[in-house]
Amino acid sequence: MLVEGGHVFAVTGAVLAGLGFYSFLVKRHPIRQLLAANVVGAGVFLMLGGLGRSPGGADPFAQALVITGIVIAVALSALGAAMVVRLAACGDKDEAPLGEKREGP
Amino acid sequence: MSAAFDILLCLMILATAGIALFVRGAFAAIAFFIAFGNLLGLAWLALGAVNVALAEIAVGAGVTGVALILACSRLFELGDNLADVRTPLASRLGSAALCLGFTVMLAGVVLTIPPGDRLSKVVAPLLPGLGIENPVTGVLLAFRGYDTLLETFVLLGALVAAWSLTPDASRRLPPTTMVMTDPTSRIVAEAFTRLLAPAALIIAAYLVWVGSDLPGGAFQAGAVLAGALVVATLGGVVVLPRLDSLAARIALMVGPLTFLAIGLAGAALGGRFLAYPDGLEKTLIVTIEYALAISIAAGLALLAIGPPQPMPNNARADAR
Amino acid sequence: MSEAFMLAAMLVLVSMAAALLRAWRGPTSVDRIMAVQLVGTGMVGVAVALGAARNEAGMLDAALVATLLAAVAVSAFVRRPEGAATSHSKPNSPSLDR
Amino acid sequence: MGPEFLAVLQILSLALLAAGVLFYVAGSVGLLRFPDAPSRLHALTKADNVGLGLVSLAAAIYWGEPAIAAKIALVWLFAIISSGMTAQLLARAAPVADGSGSPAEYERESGT
Repeated sequence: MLVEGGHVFAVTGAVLAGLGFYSFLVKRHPIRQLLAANVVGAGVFLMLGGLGRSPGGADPFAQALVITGIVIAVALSALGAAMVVRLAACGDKDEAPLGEKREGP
Repeated sequence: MSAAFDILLCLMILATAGIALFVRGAFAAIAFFIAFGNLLGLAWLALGAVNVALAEIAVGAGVTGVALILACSRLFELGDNLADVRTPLASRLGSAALCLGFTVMLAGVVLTIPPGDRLSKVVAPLLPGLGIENPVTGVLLAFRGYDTLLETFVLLGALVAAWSLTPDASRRLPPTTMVMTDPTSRIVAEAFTRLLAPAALIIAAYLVWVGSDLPGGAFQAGAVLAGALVVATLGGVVVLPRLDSLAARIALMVGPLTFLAIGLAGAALGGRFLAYPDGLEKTLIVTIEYALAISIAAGLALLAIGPPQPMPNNARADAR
Repeated sequence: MSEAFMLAAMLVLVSMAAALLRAWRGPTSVDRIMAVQLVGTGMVGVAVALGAARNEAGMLDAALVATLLAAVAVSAFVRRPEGAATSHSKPNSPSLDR
Repeated sequence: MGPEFLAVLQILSLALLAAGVLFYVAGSVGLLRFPDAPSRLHALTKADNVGLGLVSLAAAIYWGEPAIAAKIALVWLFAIISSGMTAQLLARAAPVADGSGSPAEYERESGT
């Protein structure tokens, strides 16, 4: 009964969320934290999907929510990646964050 | 048999996620993250949510993977060794206890909720009037029209924010620095793009069209097009436009603006924002979906490639 | 018959798990990306088998999209050697493979 | 179509499915056991795509609808095309990542 209803996926989602949070707290590199945030998001989506499962298919509301969530997650991950790169580009030269007046090493 | 498949799949998902989060090398972490995205796509297939599986495979694994790989290689070129600082044992133990408690609580709550799509019983009677057979598209564009509209603006906002990170010096540069450097690889990528691009266009058009009756839709189609654009850009076939290019801005805005215009027209005619007039629902929803697919494709591709970068090699060459 | 396809899907999943072992061991990032590629191909196979087992033709669309986008991550990856080959030649230079 | 014909088709489909799974497993074993990146690549691109082809053929026969068979054929075609590209790209990237030379040097050595 536990397996039939998609609870396996929901519990997997819960564990994913926990793992992601732990990694987010423990890992200091921003790229790793981006990965962790994505895994937490995936866990939440999986909980929604698992609980929406029924013999006739998945709940269209949950599916629509998750699709919206996936697109927003990718937009924010890409923005996060761009920010991390920019921070690194500014960080290793002790300069103002405007790239114009950069000097060679 | 089906249950065994589900359990095996879930175990593999947990294992790949665990390795992606805790493996030492950053690149190995990203490789496992992409594999994790693929397995998640399978999980959505197993749950019977083909729409979500399409989105997860295309957006989650494809576009996010590219953005992370490119970010990693840029960080590497900037001299970041991507190594991780070890946090003190006490804080690790504390975090572990906190997260374990959180997980147990969450899993406990999840297990008390009986599964089933009670909402679809509410939705189902409302759908026949729409002329849209795919309930997910119906929900996305009819009941949650506001959400979908705002979401397209979130995508646009993320892109504007990413562009605003561009250093002033490279603001007028096209992002050409991302082309493959090995000439033979570039020839291979070019040849592949010539095969991929038409196929991706047809598949994207098909996904939008079929999206009104079967799984598919604007986001999935946009992600497929974005993937093709990314390969074309990396292969040097397509040069991404400068930030101030009019064509790029039109491509980015056509979807949200069409959506907004039709929504406002609905407000003018039907008395309510985003109310589709009777008999025209399907035409309007498909129009919106095609326009959205174009904007989503442009937005996702530009986000994945990232804003123009002053490459450290160039900076060094300038200094000498 | 649909049980047979389900079993096939499970066996392909197991072979994907074996490929993930290679992604874990490395040693180079090329090995890792190859393992990811194999997971991608395996996923397409599982999607086709699952579609046959459940008689859901929609899953073929997912397989189609997966094959179309299989090459995207690789093409982003192979762009990398420029930085790896030129900018850091010290023996203990930072490496993505660690 | 008589019942015998359908039974033959079913057996054929099962046999193809089993062979496909075998090729998948062979591909994974190759990826795990072969000593260096180029030979692993060879296991990955050849065995796996044959495995996918056989599984797809089995599914197409099982479904028995021309439209679905065409879509499955398309899936396999794309899989082959993209694996052809990725194999070339990865083969060129492999020596660089090993630290054993640039792609150009590798080309000279292997005489291609």
